[in-house]
Amino acid sequence: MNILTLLVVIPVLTIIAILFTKDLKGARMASAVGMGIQLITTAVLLFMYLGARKTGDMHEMLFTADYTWFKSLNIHYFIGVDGIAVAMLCLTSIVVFAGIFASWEMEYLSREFFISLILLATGVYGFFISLDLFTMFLFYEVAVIPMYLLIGIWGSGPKESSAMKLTLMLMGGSALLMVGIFGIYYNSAPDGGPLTFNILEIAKIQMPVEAQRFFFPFTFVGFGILGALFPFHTWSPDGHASAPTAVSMLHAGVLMKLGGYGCFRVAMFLMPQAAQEMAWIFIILTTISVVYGAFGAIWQKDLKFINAYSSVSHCGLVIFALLMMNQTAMDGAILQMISHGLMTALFFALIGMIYGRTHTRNVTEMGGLMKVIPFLAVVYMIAGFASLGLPGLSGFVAEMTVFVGAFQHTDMFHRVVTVIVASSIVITAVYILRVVGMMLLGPIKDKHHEHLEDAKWFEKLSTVTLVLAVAAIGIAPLWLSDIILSSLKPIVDKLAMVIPF
Amino acid sequence: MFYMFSGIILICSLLTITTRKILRAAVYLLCVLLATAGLYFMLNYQFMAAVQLTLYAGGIVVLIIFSILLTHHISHRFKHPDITKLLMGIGAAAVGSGLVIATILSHSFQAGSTPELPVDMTVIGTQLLSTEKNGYVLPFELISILLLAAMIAAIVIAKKDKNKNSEI
Amino acid sequence: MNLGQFILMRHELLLTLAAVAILIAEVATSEKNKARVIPFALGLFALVTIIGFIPGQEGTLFGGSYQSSQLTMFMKNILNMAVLIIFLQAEGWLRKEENLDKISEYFILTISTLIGMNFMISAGDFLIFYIGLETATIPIAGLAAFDKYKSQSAEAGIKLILSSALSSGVLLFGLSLLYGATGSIYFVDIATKIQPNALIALGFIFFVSGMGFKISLVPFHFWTADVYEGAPINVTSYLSVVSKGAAAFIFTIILFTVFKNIVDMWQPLIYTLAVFTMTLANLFALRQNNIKRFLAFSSIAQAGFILLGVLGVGELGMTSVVYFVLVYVFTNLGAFGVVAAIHNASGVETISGYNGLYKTNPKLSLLMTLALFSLAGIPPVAGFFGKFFLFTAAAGSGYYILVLIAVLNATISLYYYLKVVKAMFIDQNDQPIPTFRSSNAMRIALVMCVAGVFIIGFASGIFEYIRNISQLFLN
Amino acid sequence: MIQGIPLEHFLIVSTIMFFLGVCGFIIRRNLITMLMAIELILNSVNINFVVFNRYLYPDQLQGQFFSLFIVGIAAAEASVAIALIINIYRKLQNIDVENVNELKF
Amino acid sequence: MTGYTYTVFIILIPLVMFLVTGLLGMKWRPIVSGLLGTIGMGTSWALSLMTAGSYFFGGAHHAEGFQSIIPFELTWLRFTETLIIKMGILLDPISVMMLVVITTISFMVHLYSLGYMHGEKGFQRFYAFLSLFTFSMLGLVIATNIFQMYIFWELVGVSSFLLIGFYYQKPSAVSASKKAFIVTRFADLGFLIGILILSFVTGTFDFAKLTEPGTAIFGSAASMSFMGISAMTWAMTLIFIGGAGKSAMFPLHIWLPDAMEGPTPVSALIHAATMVVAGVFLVARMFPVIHFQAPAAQEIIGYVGGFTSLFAAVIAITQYDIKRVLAFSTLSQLGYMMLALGVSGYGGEEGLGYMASMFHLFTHAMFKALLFLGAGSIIHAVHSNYMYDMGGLRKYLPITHITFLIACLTIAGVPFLSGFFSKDEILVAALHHNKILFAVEFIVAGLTAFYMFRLYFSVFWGKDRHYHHTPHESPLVMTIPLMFLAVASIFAGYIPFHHLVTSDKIGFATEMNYMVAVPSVLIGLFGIAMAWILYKKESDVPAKLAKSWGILYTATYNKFYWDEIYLFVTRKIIFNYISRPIAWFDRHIIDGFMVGIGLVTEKVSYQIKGMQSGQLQHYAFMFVAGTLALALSMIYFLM
Repeated sequence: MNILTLLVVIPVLTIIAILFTKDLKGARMASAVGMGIQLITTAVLLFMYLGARKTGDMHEMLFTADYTWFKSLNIHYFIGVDGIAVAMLCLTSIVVFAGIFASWEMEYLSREFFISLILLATGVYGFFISLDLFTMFLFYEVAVIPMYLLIGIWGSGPKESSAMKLTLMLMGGSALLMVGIFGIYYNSAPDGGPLTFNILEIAKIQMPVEAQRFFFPFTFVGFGILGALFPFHTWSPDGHASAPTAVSMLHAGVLMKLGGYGCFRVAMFLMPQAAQEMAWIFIILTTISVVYGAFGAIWQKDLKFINAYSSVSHCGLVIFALLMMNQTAMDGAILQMISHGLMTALFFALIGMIYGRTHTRNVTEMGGLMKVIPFLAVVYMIAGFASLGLPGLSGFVAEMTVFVGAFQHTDMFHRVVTVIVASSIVITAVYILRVVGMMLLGPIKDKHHEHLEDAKWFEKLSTVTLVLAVAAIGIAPLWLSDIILSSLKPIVDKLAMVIPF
Repeated sequence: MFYMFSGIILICSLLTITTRKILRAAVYLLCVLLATAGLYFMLNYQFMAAVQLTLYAGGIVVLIIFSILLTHHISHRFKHPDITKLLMGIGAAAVGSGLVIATILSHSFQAGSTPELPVDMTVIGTQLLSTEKNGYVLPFELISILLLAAMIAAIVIAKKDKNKNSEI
Repeated sequence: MNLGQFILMRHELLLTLAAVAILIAEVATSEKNKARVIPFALGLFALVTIIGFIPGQEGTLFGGSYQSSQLTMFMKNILNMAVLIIFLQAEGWLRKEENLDKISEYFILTISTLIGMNFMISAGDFLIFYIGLETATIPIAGLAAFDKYKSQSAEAGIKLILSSALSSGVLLFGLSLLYGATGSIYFVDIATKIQPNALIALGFIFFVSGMGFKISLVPFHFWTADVYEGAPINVTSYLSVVSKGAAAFIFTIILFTVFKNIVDMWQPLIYTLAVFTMTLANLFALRQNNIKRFLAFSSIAQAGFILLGVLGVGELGMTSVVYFVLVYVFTNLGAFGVVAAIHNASGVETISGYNGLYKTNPKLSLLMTLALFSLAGIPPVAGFFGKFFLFTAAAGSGYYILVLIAVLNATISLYYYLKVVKAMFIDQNDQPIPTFRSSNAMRIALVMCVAGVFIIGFASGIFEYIRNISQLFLN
Repeated sequence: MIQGIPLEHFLIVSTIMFFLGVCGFIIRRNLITMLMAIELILNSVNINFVVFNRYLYPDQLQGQFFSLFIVGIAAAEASVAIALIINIYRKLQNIDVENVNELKF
Repeated sequence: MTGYTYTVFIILIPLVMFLVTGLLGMKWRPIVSGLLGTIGMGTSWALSLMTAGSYFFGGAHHAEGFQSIIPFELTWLRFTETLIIKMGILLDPISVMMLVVITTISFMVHLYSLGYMHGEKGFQRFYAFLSLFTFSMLGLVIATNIFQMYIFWELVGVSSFLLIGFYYQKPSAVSASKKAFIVTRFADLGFLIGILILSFVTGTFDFAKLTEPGTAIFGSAASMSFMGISAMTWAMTLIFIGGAGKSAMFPLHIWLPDAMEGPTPVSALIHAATMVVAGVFLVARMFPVIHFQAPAAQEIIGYVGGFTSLFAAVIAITQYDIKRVLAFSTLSQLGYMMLALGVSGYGGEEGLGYMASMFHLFTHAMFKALLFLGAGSIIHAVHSNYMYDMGGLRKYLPITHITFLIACLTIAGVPFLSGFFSKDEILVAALHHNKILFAVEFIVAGLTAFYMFRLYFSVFWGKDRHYHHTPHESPLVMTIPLMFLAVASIFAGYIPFHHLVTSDKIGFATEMNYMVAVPSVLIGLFGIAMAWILYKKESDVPAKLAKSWGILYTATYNKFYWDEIYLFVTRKIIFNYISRPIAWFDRHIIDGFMVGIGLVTEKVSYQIKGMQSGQLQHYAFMFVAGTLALALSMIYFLM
């Protein structure tokens, strides 16, 4: 079996295995084993990929497999990966793995919880390996829907309304997306021949410019909503605040990346002219998103809200960088996706663990936790540093690549917005340090917090996995960056072939 | 002749839907149906006219009158219709008939050039039992199923409740 | 013609035989053992359904009044399957004491309407079509009023019969105008003679109104919710799935064949109807608490989606409509099955009554969720594929904005479907519906629905088959 | 017998009759009168069919047969409707359509 | 040139020490971490001295000056073909000098802390952070390209944050560390943008390419400008802002006094000798670029430096916290160094300012570290930071007293001590280029002497205070560094800097300029004398004086209210007037809009429920009306 198909099959098998378990212990064990295998498979995939590239396999996509599905509509189950997809798959595996351990003590309806969680993951894996718009869209929706149950059943606070808002906004996004996909499909053979959903095939032709102009906004905004594009980001704070730990991790860590990934893999790659023409609108929106998200985070008191707004800011940077449309900036965008995925997952894991102990997420009610739960506090600080772009951790690599890349643009407009966007690093520092200062440092505010227990083994496993990944990228970014850069080439070339209007 | 029938049809139709005594409404309806039969005679479709007389006027109206008798006192007078409904009805009728008549008048009907088919009972009988084109054996069979089903439906509905004493 | 040709009509003939057999069985069983008719009828109908799947010949009978093709046969098979599932679901309900004296009537009425539908689908002229339509409608009024103890049921019956009479009057008026303009009631003749003029437009619109009544399109849909709510659940599901499906089939067939030449004229019309139908139905569905009424509006909205497929004129449009109805049959019957099971067990009919259902009846809740997701068009269940292909068809005709409206409407619909899901999974309830075990027939029916909902989507062969037969039919 | 009377006159009569039926259906409170209104409608359709047949297409009898079957169906419809009306009457003790509104919204 | 590969270990050892003590430290007895760190640092120190020896006095000295040597370099991240971040080691005069300074002070501080921090909770953590800081600082100075420098620059900022906030349960320490980080972060933003512009213009990060005089990579720069100011001026000014942040130049100086919340050895290491000179080092590193490409920026540097030195010196006079006095003194001295760079030319005698700046950096590191460590010793003895808690300590703390006195004399510019030489060079350079700045610096020289001796006299003379227990001299492990640094402070002035560290790496000859030296010595002595009069004996004269100055005194005492202004800007403007409205806007307008769509839908849904009235005849009307409407519109459109 194709190794990529395996990536979808393993989660499905895991779900089936969970169905046969009886209680929490069985369910979590099955999930952990399944996702452990998944992690290993992804690692194997990574090495296979590197090996194939080393032997000079310069195909755009590797490990492709192509099965005809709906023949008359030319729908295929067509899968394959390039470096970017491999990187995203690695991210997913790590986050899911960590997420399982972060929800190790999920008592309430545990089997259902793990099933939904892994179903969500299945969608994500499927999305990243798909090269056919239909299957891509299918997996996209598979990934979005379990969110409702996950938040609605296992969430906290105003969970029903948050879940509903999140689901509806994302489905609204997919409404736009669907129109975009149809537009692409019906314009995929302007010179005659069979219509196709195959991304690589469509990339070979040039869609009529008029059609591009019409469908690009649909596709881009459709994906953008999932990527928390301003002003369609408001599902994010509520959704994250209400979601249970592992769901926040997966959602912010991985699911939001679907948006960014789709933006360039589908919208920009297939409709380069329109992308060039309309980029400025979205650049302005994302610039707002970056600064605005960061400022929004300063005022918040709820840890999850802070992180949600921070995600808005960071994900805004992803799309911002994509729209810069040069190799470096896009490389940065993907690095930022991975980096943000890891560190935001880490954040949410920690928030969940801290909340589990203090029973509050309000930073003003906590203080001096460093003394009682040093392990979690230190990891939180590391996550914070990653978020504010400390060298040696992944955030720095990503942000710098974005800034340098974006600034290489010959156009003054792009450089000015880059400077504005870069200013977010200060604001980020402000809110991160505010939280760290209020929550972890200083005297202990609440007497009940004096006897908290530090992390248990599974919590350590969960967080350390993520910290290691964050640090690995931060310390030695070159290999990852090179994988991505080489895979970006066809996309950038396609974008560059277009003469700007 | 035609105008007389049409006059009866229109006036009685109007009365059917406006009279405040239900039995009179039934009688006016009967008049409409009879006048229609007259039109059919005029058009030389005797069979059709006969069916209209027996089935429609004879059957349905009698059915209706029976049901009226079952459910009403003879002297029952209706309340005046609801004013909004009245406006709705009249509006819809006015607009509708105006629209349809305008359309009909604007259309130039063209008569078929083929020779007329003599309408006698043999032709009708043959066609009714023919399985070729312009043969109506299939609808005939089908409507028998329909009538059977309708009968069963009516029976099911009107069947007396076993354990409940009803008034009728 | 020779009698051998009657094999072409085997669906109708078998059904008639079945009806007659049930009638005989009714007469043959004693008053005490009326319930024995049920297994007999179920077995018989299952047999009929299976025989229906035996590949048959294409051809026309009665000088073109009756036409049989692979497509129409497939449509009939879909309807047969749907009715089989409904019968299975109705088993528990029929065994109730108050229904014991009219078991066979239920079967006969249902089957005779089904015969009407089959003729309607196979119609080659408007007369057969019309009689089929009426056969498929009038007895249903009897079915709707089946629960004689409930005034609601009677109300549903009277509302159905009177408004359907009005609608068929309008439809007939339209047909008469079409006859006047073209000089024939045969589809083939009309198709060649038709041309876009005002009279034909008028006749056509009257015709669409009448059909719109059957498929419950806004603004011809008002009867739907009331009747669905008042009728017994198994009749509601029959109305919502089989009756509507059959009407959608013939509507599509007529539009694609008879009115092929005035396609430019009817596309904007259908467009408008689609927009209104989806939007208004969704708006109404939003605040329903009675589950049947809720499903009624949901099914109106689904009808709006079907129109998108109709807009994709040609084989893709036909395929997507048939495919969608196929999916819709299993999906909606899944939902109605759960509703029926719960109603039989506890009498609960409100959404808020479903609160906490997952705790007590997890399997039913999951099934309901699955069905609702399928209705909402969420993968990986079949509803997603059905909707996707409908939208593909519409987009193929260039109606991208309509697709957008439709998908946004699907999002709204997701909202209310999720409200039911929320009731079952999230909301707490002090007195949830107690755990119960439904009858075996019901379980078989539900398993069939689940299987259908899962398989139809992924098995592309079904779609391809429909596509092939649609192609055959339209050329 | 029909010389000199244009087709349109027939049609106008039938159209007016049709819409009188519609109007009656909308405005009358009594279920049975509504049924009568339906009969008016069907009757007008019959006239249409027959007239078209006679005037325009006298070479076949499609219109006439259509009318015939309509009459048949009208009878079936009426019988079921009357059964239902009686059923309603048993429940409500009247047959005023405005009282048949338990199901709404 | 591969002979210097061992320099890798200078930087790697602290990193390893950080990882080892950071990850495993908690499992050991605290002292193990301390000793490990100290030994490691000692090794680094020895290696640095070896490097310096062989670099300055070995084979690297050519007629064309000192070579830049890159013994080690690897690619870390590739942005484009030309923009590559490498991690490497660049040895040239200033970096080698900095290696010596950093490792020396760091080693002294490690040693000193063994005593000072003894028994503190988090001893291991302290050593781990010290190692991290040293690693970052070393990485910064040996950076081969500006991005590597930026990376370590950030790391330095973080380790400084960690060390200032070492007593993390003290709210003041937490807020001080936060402030330090955020202010420097803000400055770093300038640095980053500067780098972006610079790299955009030149297409490279490498110092080797950038600082080569007469290089062609700036060819396109002249044509570029933004808002009427040339691109290079922007770039260099912004980079300077980065430097100004770390070196606490006005108006970004506010974090430094607060940073004294950290343990005293940290203040000595970071906020006196090493990190704060990073800004000076940065400007020196970019000096050819600034001087040739952005003269306007250089001008700014000069004035900012001059103003800061005056401003800080004035404030220093009024402070009572011993560490704050030293902190403001540091500011003042950093101002000196900046100013020197600002007035320097390039090459030979012209480059006197550059040389002087580096020279002063070196000597200042020694004596200021000494001062801080001495202050630490005092605080260790009396457990207070405030001068009014001290007095007559010379009897109890003899070694501290002597070494402190030496340091004070050095900073006051008393002849033949190291401070005298370096300060004199700066004044000469200033006199050559800018008379106003010279005048400022001249006054500052006097002020410096005054406030240092004010400190000295009030602490060691005057009468005894009421001590909780008799102050006693610190242990040997603390006094040895004091003694070593005292010796260094005395003799560092005799190192021939003008031969070793010059702007164009070619040595030149210089002579004592008595026109400058004599007055500066005199004004220094005058300052000491004033302090003697006012503070030798306890009296109420200073208080009266303070009163007579009134508002001015109060303003000075409150550091001219800069903190309050900052607080206003951050708390009020950013927090209340930007962030809060944004949060509100997001919740109520944007989210409100999204939720509003839902609510409107719901509302409409209720509004239209009357359509489904349950009245059959309404339905019939709708049916007919719908049909007619469709027919009307269709026939209308069609015909």
